[in-house]
Amino acid sequence: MDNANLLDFYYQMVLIRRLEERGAELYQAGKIGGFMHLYIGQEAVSTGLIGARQPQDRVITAYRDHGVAINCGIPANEVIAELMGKATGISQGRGGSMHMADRTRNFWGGHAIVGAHLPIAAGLALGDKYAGRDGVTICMFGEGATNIGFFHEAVNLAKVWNLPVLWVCENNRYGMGTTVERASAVSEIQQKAEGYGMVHERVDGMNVLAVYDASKKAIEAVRNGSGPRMLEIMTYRFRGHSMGDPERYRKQAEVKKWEEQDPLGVLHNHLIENQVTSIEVLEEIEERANLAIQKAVEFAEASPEPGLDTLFNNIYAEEV
Amino acid sequence: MDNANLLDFYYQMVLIRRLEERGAELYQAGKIGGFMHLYIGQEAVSTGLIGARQPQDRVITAYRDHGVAINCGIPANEVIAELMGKATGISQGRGGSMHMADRTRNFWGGHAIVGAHLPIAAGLALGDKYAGRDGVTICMFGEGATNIGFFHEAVNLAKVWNLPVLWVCENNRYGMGTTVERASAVSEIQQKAEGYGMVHERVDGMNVLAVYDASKKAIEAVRNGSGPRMLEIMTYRFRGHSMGDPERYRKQAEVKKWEEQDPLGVLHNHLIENQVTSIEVLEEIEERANLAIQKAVEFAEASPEPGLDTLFNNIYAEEV
Amino acid sequence: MSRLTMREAISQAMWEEMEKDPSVFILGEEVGVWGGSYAVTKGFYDHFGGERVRDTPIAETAIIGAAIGSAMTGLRPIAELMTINFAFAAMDQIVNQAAKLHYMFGGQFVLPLVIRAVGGGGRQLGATHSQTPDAVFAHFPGLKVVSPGTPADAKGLLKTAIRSNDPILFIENATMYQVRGEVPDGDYLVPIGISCIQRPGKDVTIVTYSKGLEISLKAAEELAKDGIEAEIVDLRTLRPLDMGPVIESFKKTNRAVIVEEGWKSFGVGAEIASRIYEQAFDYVDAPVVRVAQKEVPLPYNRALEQSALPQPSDVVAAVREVL
Amino acid sequence: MSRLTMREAISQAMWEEMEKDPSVFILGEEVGVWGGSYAVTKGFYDHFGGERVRDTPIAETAIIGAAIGSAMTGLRPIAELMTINFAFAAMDQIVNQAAKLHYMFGGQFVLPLVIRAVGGGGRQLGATHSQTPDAVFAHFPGLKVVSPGTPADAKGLLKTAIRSNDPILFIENATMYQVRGEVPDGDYLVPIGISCIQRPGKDVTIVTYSKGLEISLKAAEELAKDGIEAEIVDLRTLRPLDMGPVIESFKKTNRAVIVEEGWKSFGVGAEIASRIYEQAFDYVDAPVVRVAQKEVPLPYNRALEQSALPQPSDVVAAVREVL
Ligand SMILES: Cc1ncc(C[n+]2csc(CCOP(=O)(O)OP(=O)(O)O)c2C)c(N)n1
Ligand SMILES: Cc1ncc(C[n+]2csc(CCOP(=O)(O)OP(=O)(O)O)c2C)c(N)n1
Ligand SMILES: [Mg+2]
Ligand SMILES: [Mg+2]
Repeated sequence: MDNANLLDFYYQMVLIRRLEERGAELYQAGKIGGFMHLYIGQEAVSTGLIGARQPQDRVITAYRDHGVAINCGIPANEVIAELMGKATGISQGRGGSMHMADRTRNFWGGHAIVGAHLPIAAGLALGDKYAGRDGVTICMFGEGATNIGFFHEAVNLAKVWNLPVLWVCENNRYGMGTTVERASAVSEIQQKAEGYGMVHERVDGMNVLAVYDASKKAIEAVRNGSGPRMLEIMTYRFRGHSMGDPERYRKQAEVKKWEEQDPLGVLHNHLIENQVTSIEVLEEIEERANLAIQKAVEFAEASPEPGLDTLFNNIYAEEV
Repeated sequence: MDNANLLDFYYQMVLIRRLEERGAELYQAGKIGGFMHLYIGQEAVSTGLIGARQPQDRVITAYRDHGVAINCGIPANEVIAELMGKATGISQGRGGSMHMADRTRNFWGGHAIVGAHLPIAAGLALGDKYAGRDGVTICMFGEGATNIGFFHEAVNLAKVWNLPVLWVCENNRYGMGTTVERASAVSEIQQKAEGYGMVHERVDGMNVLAVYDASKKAIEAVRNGSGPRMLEIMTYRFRGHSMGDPERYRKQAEVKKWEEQDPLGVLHNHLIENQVTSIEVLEEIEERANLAIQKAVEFAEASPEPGLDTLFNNIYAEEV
Repeated sequence: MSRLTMREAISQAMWEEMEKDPSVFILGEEVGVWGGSYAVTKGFYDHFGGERVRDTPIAETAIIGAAIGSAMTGLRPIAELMTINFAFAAMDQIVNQAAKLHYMFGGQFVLPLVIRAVGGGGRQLGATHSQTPDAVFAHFPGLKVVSPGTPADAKGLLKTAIRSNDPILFIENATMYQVRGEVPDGDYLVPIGISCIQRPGKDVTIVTYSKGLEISLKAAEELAKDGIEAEIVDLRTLRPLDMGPVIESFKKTNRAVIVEEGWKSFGVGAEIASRIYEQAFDYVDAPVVRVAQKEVPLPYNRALEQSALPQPSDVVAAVREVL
Repeated sequence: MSRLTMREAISQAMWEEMEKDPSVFILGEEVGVWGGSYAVTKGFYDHFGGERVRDTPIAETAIIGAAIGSAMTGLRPIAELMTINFAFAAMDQIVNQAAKLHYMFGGQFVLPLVIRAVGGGGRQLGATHSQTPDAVFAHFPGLKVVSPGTPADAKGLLKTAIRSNDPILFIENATMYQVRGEVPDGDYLVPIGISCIQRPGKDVTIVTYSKGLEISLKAAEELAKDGIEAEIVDLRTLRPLDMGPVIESFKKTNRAVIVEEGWKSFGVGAEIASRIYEQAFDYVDAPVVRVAQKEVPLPYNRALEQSALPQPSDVVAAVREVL
């Protein structure tokens, strides 16, 4: 991992953080509707993970997808435009916060039914395997999603058919207000992989370098045909589950404690302590991210709404 | 386990065998319709398992349920009457082969959707736990059923809520024509219990004594509040999956080899070799079973069809 | 009588029944510590404790299965599906198990079971989270499907449902939780399977339920300004379906408009229209008109979404069409 | 032309498409080594191999999910659900994913996907295994629902479905696999979303599809003995629904009977009847009659089950009622 990449990671993580902060404001101002789930606190996970993929590797995730969209290379303009339901949004204003995707960047969404994208991920991987391509499908999901049957069927199928999937559990300790201990028979999610005879590893998700290293290794192992694997990436969301979460289920002290490990701070310290770069450069990066988000909001605000005459577009791929 | 019980096990197993053989004939003769799945080869499993329960322990299983019904104490009369769709059948001719149940004998069915009775079993156990009763719910299913999401959700919930369920997988190596290796990430089903941090054991299902011992231990452990457990009972079906199975997926030699371990023969040998009883007594038991089945067929043949005016009975428990 | 919101009425119904009958309990995602993702069970966990207000894993099949099984042992579970869109993750348990176990075993098993699920669109949640698939569930004999349109009915029907011995799907609408109305205090019961008149009128019959009632009432006010008096029949229960008041009203008005929030094709309106023609053919003066959702997976964008949902103005136009 | 059974016609359609296009493959329970539990894919595994004829675990959600995902990468999966009753175990994938992914992401994903599922009653399989819930699936925009009534249509529609870029649920009927008919050889395509006349007549319009066609043809023969000529319209596709031939026929006969195997309430007939009234109100001479399954979870006992299923005699009686 060379220094340029590290600085790029820092940029991406700050960009996501700013995007989410602005998103929260726009939501409060009524400019974003529906359910919105912020990624603040978890930025190192998708940044390190997707930073380790090759272009042919597909990414698919749940509804907490803004950060993933950014890491996949979707311009902030199109992410924010989607949040505001504009025609220029990455899903043309049809999907909103929970349903972003970009086929051209190998980002397969943004899925709002918990666990439902896991069987689809198995199918994406089957597509590559069937066609003899060497892409790996990277499928992200929360620890709460590992309790639904969809998870079980998908993971089992992937193993039986030796599909090139990397299963990535973002264990942020909560599914809405329910702790992993209250919902899952095992609180160490990686233990579930044992039931499928699958190689697994637990990773520190507040440290983008740790995520990157583990991901790189795992993705290449999958690519080499050694079968699907599972990563459990330990992380934490600093904000509520979605906008308007009363957060009765956890103490502020717990949040505070995790905030000491803020992934942006962890990387910042690493870059300075190891003399990779200077404070000035990092400030310049932060400034660049601020500006990008500001521009993106302007772009989105200025973008047109989808025409009402387009309501029936794209129900089917073929004329009916 | 005293000798009287052992002889009773022998009687039950012979009774099931005869019932299944006669059932096959009646099916060929067009007197039984629908799908019918024979239990021949697996008799030791439910006989030993249900032989180890207390009256307050509930039993629930899949569609391969004739033997289970017998072991739960349903008279062969009512089992065969149900197979023939008669009003005197245990489900009043509504259920048929796949849907037998007897509430009064704590037998909760007979369920034809693979895996769908597992969540219901968790619910039965929840009922006992909630009410402070000490019953254990014994839930039987095939190894093929462990790949569906229903299994996962039910087993996880049982563990999280510490429900008094004994999960019993009858591993007969095939789900229809698919071997366990071709359908399941792990071919040793008990390994799946690891993913739920659940105590598990693999048992020889051709030996009713082994099944009884393991079941007794497991049921009492569950009763004592130590949480749900899983047994994987190794067995084999000597006949096709259901009537009319072309059996293209296995060699006759394989079947032959397993038949050498016929659970009836294994018990027979045990009883003679350990001088528990004499050949004559066993022959007398066999004769008794033959007679019971003969009488049961006569009973069923002579029984009336349900009246056409009863079609709408029991759609709801309350008048609409 | 108290003036309650729909949310409060539903909450009160459960609270009262739980106080009265220890076999009643609640299970579902976030019903406990969180207080219900729509705050319907706020305060229940603290009052009744974790045994009776059970937070579950995200596992809809396990939720419904646990409800079915425990109901079969004599308990009276109220299973909450966070939204009806997630009912599809438990579809087998609902339509193949709950709806069939009583019949299939000759009446041996009794399932005193309520499944609460909230549906409806209009909140920019996108296609997977905005459905009103009520007709789909109403198709299955063995299940009862109830969907109230007023706070009073919500309380009375839910209390009846909790005391009923049959599996009942109780469908709420998220945009109606704030609707207020007079609700009788204490033991108020509304029978399941009985339609009623929510607004008397003589010129046209509007048949509707749930969110459709709100829409229809607004339309009726509009129409009244022009001297058109619409009679509104609220179905309240989709299965078993009580056509009595519908037919009675129709025989008077000879014209009907059916209003539902879900998609039109193979929806609720199709069944109602068919039955009107079957049961009152000689009274039909104009084709019955169905007002429903446009046939599109609901989009996120607000204007697009609203243009796909039935509006009071659509009902007004439909009434003018049949007059 | 060859005289084929429905089973052979379906089999032939898949075989030809697999020979032609290497991106077409089959997945499902027992489709391979076993040869299909209804023998529809017999011989496929030996000929095309295990990569293209994929036996799956018993995991309906995984089957449909794998089909959806692989279709999104450009493959053309044919997913077989052993029976449509098991579709409920994959309901979320079918109605929340397959039906919505194209629209929800602004058209980015294309899903050239066929789900084959066999349904119907009459084989003493009991309530969980005997359903005809076609209307339920037809309710969801984004999905196409096809259900042929003749071997020729089965072949032609399935071939079109396999080549189509939309998610299609293709519903077969188990008691019709032995029905024989003339089937064009080779590249025979029948368009999806087009209804057709299966029997010309002038006195009454019978609207039906799938098993209902068989029932209706028998009834029409019976009626012909009395000089009553029924015109039978076969819908073939339930979504999108082509009412053209129905309305045209109805404008001639002014009387209609709708025949379906599924339950009546919230079923296919309700939608058809509603549309007939909407589109040809001035031509209605008698109430449209729906012939359908009695509203009961189908029982195992043969006589009971048959008494719940629609019979040719029911259709004859219904026609006499409308005449
Ligand atoms: C099938 C289904 N059930 C319930 C929900 C409601 N829901 C949305 S997010 C969520 C919690 C998911 O938790 P987790 O998987 O840990 O992801 P996180 O939100 O922590 O990222 C729930 C219950 C849903 N969207 N889909
Ligand atoms: C959800 C569902 N999918 C498919 C089927 C069809 N089916 C019936 S039995 C069976 C095989 C089950 O195998 P296993 O669980 O090992 O039990 P066994 O028959 O060996 O006793 C299948 C696929 C079904 N009944 N339900
Ligand atoms: Mg989480
Ligand atoms: Mg098996």
